[in-house]
Amino acid sequence: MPKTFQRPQALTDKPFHYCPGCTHGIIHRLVAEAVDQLAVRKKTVGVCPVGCAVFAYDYFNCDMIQAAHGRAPAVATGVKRVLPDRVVFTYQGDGDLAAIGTAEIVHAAARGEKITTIFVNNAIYGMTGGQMAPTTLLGQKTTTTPHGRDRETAGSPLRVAEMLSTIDGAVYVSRVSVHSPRHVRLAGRAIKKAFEVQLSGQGFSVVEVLSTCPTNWGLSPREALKWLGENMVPVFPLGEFRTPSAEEAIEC
Amino acid sequence: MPKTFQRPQALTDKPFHYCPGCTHGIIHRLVAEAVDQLAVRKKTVGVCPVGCAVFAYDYFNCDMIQAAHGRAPAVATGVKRVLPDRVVFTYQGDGDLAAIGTAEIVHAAARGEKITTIFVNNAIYGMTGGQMAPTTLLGQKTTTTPHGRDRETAGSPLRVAEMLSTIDGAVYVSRVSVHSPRHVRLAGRAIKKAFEVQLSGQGFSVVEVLSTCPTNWGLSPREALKWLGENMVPVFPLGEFRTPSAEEAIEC
Amino acid sequence: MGLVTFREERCKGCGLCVEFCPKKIIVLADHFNVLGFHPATATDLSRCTGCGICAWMCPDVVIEVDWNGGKPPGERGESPA
Amino acid sequence: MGLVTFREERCKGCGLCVEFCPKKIIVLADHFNVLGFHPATATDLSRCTGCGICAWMCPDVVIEVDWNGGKPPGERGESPA
Amino acid sequence: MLVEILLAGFGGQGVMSTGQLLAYAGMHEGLHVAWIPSYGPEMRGGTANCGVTLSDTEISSPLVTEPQVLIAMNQPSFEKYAGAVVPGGVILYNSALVKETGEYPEVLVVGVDANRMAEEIGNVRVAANVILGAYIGLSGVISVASAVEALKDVLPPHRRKLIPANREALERGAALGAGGGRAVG
Amino acid sequence: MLVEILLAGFGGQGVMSTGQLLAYAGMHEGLHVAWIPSYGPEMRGGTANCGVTLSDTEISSPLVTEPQVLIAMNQPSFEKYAGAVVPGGVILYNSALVKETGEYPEVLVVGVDANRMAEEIGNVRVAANVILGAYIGLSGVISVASAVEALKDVLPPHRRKLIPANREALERGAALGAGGGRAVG
Amino acid sequence: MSHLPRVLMKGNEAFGEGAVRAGCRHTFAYPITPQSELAHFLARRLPEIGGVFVQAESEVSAINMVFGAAAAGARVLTSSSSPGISLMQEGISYIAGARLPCVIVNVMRGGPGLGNIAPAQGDYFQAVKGGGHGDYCQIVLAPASVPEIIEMMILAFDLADRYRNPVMVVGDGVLGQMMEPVEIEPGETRTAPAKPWATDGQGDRPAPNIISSLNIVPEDNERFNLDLAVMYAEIRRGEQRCEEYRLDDAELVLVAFGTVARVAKAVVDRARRDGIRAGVIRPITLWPFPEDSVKRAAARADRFLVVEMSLGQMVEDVRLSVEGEKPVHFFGRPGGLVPTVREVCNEVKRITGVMPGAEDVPAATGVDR
Amino acid sequence: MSHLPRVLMKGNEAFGEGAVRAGCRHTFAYPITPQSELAHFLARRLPEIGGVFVQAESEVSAINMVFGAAAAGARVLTSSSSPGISLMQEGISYIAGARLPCVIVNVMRGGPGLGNIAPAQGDYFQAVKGGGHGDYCQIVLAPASVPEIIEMMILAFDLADRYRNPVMVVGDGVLGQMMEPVEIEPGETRTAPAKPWATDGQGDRPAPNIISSLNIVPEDNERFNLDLAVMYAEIRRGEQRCEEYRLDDAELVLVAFGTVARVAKAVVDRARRDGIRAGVIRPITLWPFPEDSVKRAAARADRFLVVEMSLGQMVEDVRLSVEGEKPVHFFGRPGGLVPTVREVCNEVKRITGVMPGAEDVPAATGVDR
Ligand SMILES: Cc1ncc(C[n+]2csc(CCOP(=O)(O)OP(=O)(O)O)c2C)c(N)n1
Ligand SMILES: Cc1ncc(C[n+]2csc(CCOP(=O)(O)OP(=O)(O)O)c2C)c(N)n1
Ligand code: SF4
Ligand code: SF4
Ligand code: SF4
Ligand code: SF4
Ligand code: SF4
Ligand code: SF4
Ligand SMILES: [Mg+2]
Ligand SMILES: [Mg+2]
Repeated sequence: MPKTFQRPQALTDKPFHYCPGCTHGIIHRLVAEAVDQLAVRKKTVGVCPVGCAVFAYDYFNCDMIQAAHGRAPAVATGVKRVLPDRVVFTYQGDGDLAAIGTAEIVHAAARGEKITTIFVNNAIYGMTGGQMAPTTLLGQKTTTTPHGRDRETAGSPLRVAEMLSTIDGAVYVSRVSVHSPRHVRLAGRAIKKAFEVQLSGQGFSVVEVLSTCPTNWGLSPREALKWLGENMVPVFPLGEFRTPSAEEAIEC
Repeated sequence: MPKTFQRPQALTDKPFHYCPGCTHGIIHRLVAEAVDQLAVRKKTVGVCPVGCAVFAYDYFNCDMIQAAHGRAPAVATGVKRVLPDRVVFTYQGDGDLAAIGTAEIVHAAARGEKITTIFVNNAIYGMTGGQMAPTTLLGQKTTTTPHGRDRETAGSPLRVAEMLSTIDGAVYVSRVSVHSPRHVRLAGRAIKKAFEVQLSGQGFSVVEVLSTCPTNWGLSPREALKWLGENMVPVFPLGEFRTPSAEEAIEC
Repeated sequence: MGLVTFREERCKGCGLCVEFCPKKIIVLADHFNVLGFHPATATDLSRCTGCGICAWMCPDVVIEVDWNGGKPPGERGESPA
Repeated sequence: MGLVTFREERCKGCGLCVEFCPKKIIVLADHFNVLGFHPATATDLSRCTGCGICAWMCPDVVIEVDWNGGKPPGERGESPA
Repeated sequence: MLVEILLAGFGGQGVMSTGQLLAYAGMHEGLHVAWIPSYGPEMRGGTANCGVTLSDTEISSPLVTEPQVLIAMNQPSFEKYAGAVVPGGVILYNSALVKETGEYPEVLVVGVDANRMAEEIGNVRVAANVILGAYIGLSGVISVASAVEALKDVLPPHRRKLIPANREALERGAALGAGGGRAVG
Repeated sequence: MLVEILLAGFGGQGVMSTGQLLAYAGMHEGLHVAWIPSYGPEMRGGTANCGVTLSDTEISSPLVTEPQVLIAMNQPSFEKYAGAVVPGGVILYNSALVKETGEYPEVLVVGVDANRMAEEIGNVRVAANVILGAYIGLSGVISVASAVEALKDVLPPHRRKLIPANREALERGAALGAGGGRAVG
Repeated sequence: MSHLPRVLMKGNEAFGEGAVRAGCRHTFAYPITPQSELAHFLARRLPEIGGVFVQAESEVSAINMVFGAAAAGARVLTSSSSPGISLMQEGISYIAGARLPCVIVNVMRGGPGLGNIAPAQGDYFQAVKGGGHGDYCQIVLAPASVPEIIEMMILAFDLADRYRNPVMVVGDGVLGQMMEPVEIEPGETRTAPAKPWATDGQGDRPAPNIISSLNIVPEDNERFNLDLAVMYAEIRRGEQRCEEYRLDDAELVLVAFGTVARVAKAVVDRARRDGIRAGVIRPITLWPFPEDSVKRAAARADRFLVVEMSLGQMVEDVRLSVEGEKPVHFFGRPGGLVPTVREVCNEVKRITGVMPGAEDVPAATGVDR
Repeated sequence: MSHLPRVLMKGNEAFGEGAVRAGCRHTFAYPITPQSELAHFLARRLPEIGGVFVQAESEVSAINMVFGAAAAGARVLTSSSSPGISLMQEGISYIAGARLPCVIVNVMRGGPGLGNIAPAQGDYFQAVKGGGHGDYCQIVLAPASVPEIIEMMILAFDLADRYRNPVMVVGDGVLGQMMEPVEIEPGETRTAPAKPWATDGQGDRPAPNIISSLNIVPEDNERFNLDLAVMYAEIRRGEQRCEEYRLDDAELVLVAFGTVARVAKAVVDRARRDGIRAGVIRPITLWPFPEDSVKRAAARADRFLVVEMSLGQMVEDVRLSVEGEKPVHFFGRPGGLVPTVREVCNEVKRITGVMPGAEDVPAATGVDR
């Protein structure tokens, strides 16, 4: 009986610890599917962040490393420079990548490090209890912006894909979302493409995935997807910001 | 007898320790002149980097702070948040700002911190003996790229002005150079404008100044200026990357 | 015709499968599962098209979808939407 | 007519003033200054226009330029080039 | 008098604020009190436990390691902590989610169908307060009135509208508890 | 035999490599040697000093704090270190840049017009080796041949074309030094 | 009118409340469990009273913002937990080197590495021996209850300004997360002393001020370090603080700080019921370590038992104070566990011989270093 | 053919050369004086032999690249000087917590803060007590000559792999910058042992490997810490190393490491000429501290004099070993100055009473803590 859908091999059978409706789970699955489709599971090394995805090493069925907060790109660099023929990816949240880990991601990109970064932007610090992230929207209430993020005192959302796309070594930079089945499909294709770019040896690839945090947004899982589509997408436009010249673009 | 040129008040009388022909000295003078012209010396607090300009506190005739390597924007943030009516600037090299201090500069910009950064890009680590900087050109020989910077292993030059100009809080971002009298004049105007933007309270302002390091480039001071104009300017195009909407652009 | 199976013990009752099933045949059950949630379940399997969207949107990989005869609606990993 | 004065003891002999003086009236002296450099000096002050470019390009603020009668070539801080 | 009470359940079952409620109520009655969470991982979906100490003398150690009372809101919590309850103590559990209890000969073990009762009240999130009410009714350690009074301390202003449901939970639980022993289950 | 030699000057006067040259030459003659810089600030324009220890037994402390010999390439260096030279020691200085020397009764003080001689040789950067030559000529601590031989160790391959000028500096210096004492100045 | 003289307050909030009462209006911090409520509290509270809370992009940045704010003359706070405090070590060394006052809170968690978020005391060495480079010392305060947190925060700011030196206040997850009743004080807060050295713009001063930790000439830097040493000696003489509990006739002295000291007091009460004359020294200042108190006790008591939530760190300072006079035992639970009253009682009985013959059997979780 | 059996090598280059001989092919570092030549050397050398030198964007990044490379199974090196080492403290704690082997070089400079670039030993505490958070220890080696640097680097990589623990090799500016003759060895280098735990891709292994320092359950983390404690005890028993110089009949024992130990030896030679029976203990491992040697000496000698380029840090470990048996004196030059033979001799004379009556006069730069 052919399967329309089954659990990817690159996921272990361990249940996720994420909150109900948290789209970290969807993104995990997309990454695992890309690994399966490219048949690289046994030569893949993943690096998890500090953030809600800290236990990703329990979920991805390949060699995994747990990195210090924000330093996954540096850790991945260490792995890749020792083992250039392995597939190395990082999976990072917006606190991890866009705040404390800013230097590490910018310079992994600048060096053109042949690694792939999955950047999960949920506009908040999920794990530590809903503080403002660099990507928090103006007016968004968080535990450290109790009256909403105020441009005057807390600045404006950082657009990471746009920023990284100014860097030559970043050969594939795109932003996707998971707020509808169509967007999930496109996200899966972008993630796969990012791994392909790594395999082609051209340089650094990163996919920013807009994601939800129902718990800290104070919304139901369905409301959260809606909020993502209506409020985040306008601030973080979807699309491919940089592609290897020869590649065709993915519709977004 | 009217003066065509005299030492600005915002410089102390202490001789610079810089190498012969090093354009750090010219840039110091331009900053001091901007401070004089805006008559803000007595309410200015400068923050010096770790780099050849580490002793800048001996040269600027205003309150000065010596910050940890790369952290001048954080230190300046601390000052400005305590004293919002003071004029606060950082003076930083390309190792300081574009390597170890990447997160600090990006987030000072993202917060729209009302400070001014003078970013001296000389494509090398001057103080520590001529190692590669993030801004070192491809093929450029340094003590850590003895055969020239190789894109494959050491990545490509980071274009800081372009990167920072993707950030909303950075309201004035420009790149200037000091390799000819005309460029020195324009650099002076850009620096003054950056301070004016700070005074107007609109947000973060930064001027990237292309500069020389005759000592570590292994060139005479004159050759160094020529090399800057011929090799750096094409990689780091001059111009204003972001200006407050109401402002008119400076010709570059 | 599709066949959806739920690993009920890991369902968190988030309702995303319910929301996105084009046939609206998924509901949250009345009872609690071991995790303390009302788990999702399909009401009328005969109407299931096997499109896989439910599985596709489930953050906890609770759902498997089989294609019960004929050609499946799409390639694995490419099917929905 | 301009009048350039050099604080010789702080000149590092870099030669940038020599290079950029439009009148080519600056040279590096034969003797060493206290720093061990051959300091810059003007050869024929009467040809100096007081344009200030030498001071403008001097990294060590060694040079002052006075304007000896008439209107100076530009505003302070705006003059050269 | 020194009572150590452990409250345990899933994150989201309101165990933490129920513990705070008890501490506040004790404080209002002039007792020395301490509330302490045994907070789970930096993440969601774990278990959430807290300990409350009520004492008429100064509290040395605020840690609840030898509880006289356990309020267990789910199966894992029951399993994890039931054995820690000292002889002579009492365990109150949420019988909707705790199915296997085992034998604790020297401990009074009381099941409360708190989820069901909370749903009847109209808000499943008040289940923990149903059990707290039952404990108060059973023990009389503090008065129900103090507990109801303390709802104002625990609920932030914008959630004050939840006071009636919580009051009802406490009161209905207390009525159950006052019935005592196995009768509650 | 244990000789501690201090070489001091501006950065860029070649003091460091001249010291290394002496250490290499000593090593080739079978001596225990150590070379140690007293590196200036992380910056340019400071003074650059180094110490060389030559010994026929193992060297305990490589630090040169009580030098028998000072080679001073400029005025500040002379002023800073002349007083440290032990009685019976010798100071050789670059008379082009050292103008005031003062009195050091128990020390032999020798001026060498090294800059001038180096400019005659065609490269002002060999001045330090002129003075080193003078010291070798004066003391005979090692042979001029060893010093010349050691040029290969100190100059990287792409700068080997500088060997003749440096050899000339050493030899002309040594000739001066062999003349001894005040005659050199 | 129902008027409350007391509220139940979390330890983490008390750090913030204490800072506010000390006159601190500027906080720069990066979130981390188990101290995030401190940031939440101040993010809400400071703007209400004209203050500023800035969420930094990292702990490295936070501590350097503190550097800047302190240089500008403010009473300034940052706060974190173990891994974040490690990231601040360079900055703390700079603050000490620039003679700047500031207060740093470390709500310690289980290490090493990411470890966990459970209560621990494994950062003692880092705090008191100098986790950063160079010869500086920081004053370290260790409150043991929520009300004392408030008190210690006020003291911390005062000491920081008095000595122009960083002060660290350490807690652990228990202390940060627990709630205890706290008196509501009238609104007034302290103010900082005048800071003529601050880089707040030259204004009317005759010359600019400079804040720097750079002393490029070794002789200058030695002089600076020797001046520091003189000040440190003064602090060691004048600022040792500890609580002595039932110590007068104690044959066995438990030494413990923070949360563990509360356990130790309960142990002493229980041990005395069993006839064991025990007492507690609770260091309140971890640096300067209350060596005078320990030395005095060493003259009278038979033995010491140091209890820590670590593999044994403060025990070294106890040994340095006791100098071989009396045996110093150690009992620790590292990695995030809090020693229970019962197990410490057992350890007490083992080493005092009340359980005869047990002396040589190592305790299950006692580690002898 | 003029063939050289020896070359003059800088200490900083010797760190690199030693690493290469140890089979290290991966270095991640950020430049800093006074160790930059190490980076220059390896940036040139490693690519020639198929290795990789990456200039990281910061020390924080460098230590985390080391983490990754070590996880991938490589022998890996980073190097810095004091402020940069402070920035690595979080990473080092992670490496210890993840049980990864690596070698870290610290060419210490004057602190605190930016301090200066002169030689110093003010990072002793940071290195041996754990500058990072949590209860980990790192092995710390302190060579005293250029040839010994090479030897120690090889040992460092071996110990790191044997114990799956970070090893730090400390020098100072003198050691890093000085040149001494070094034997040219034949080209062969060591290789690392097999690392079946490495995250190098699952390949044929039955299951993936995981490298993590996270132990979210406190009981697990305690077990992990206790396992570490057992290993540390083993290291303390088995790996103490020191040089004993003219110690047999010594009444006065100087204790000093690195550069200062060389000064101390010269002092001993001179003191013995004056009839003072002095000797030196030179700790080669700073952690584990050679307490056995010190304890043995404490049984025989009259007194100790610890000499350091700091305000006195190792002196605490000496005191912990001596346990009050004999007086322990201290002489230090903090902030970037190297004690001279002459001034240490004076101090020796003062404390041994050969300059009678001098005992109570504090030395100009001696700081008594
Ligand atoms: C050095 C350090 N600082 C702070 C933390 C605390 N911390 C853990 S996760 C996290 C942020 C998580 O947010 P994000 O990266 O957006 O991931 P999410 O949970 O939203 O997926 C923080 C600040 C830490 N563990 N280490
Ligand atoms: C934490 C830390 N890392 C490294 C150094 C060493 N260091 C001093 S200056 C410098 C780089 C200077 O380069 P740049 O910022 O480009 O300034 P320049 O000297 O070229 O003007 C470095 C790496 C330091 N002092 N502190
Ligand atoms: S806290 Fe937010 S990001 Fe984290 S698991 Fe829950 S919903 Fe997801
Ligand atoms: S090293 Fe380079 S940047 Fe530094 S002072 Fe000299 S020339 Fe200028
Ligand atoms: S496979 Fe499609 S039709 Fe069937 S239950 Fe899932 S979403 Fe509904
Ligand atoms: S999407 Fe998954 S977890 Fe959510 S209700 Fe459906 S089956 Fe359950
Ligand atoms: S002022 Fe102008 S003309 Fe006169 S010397 Fe200077 S550059 Fe030449
Ligand atoms: S530009 Fe200035 S420093 Fe250079 S030679 Fe001319 S006067 Fe001297
Ligand atoms: Mg997030
Ligand atoms: Mg530079």
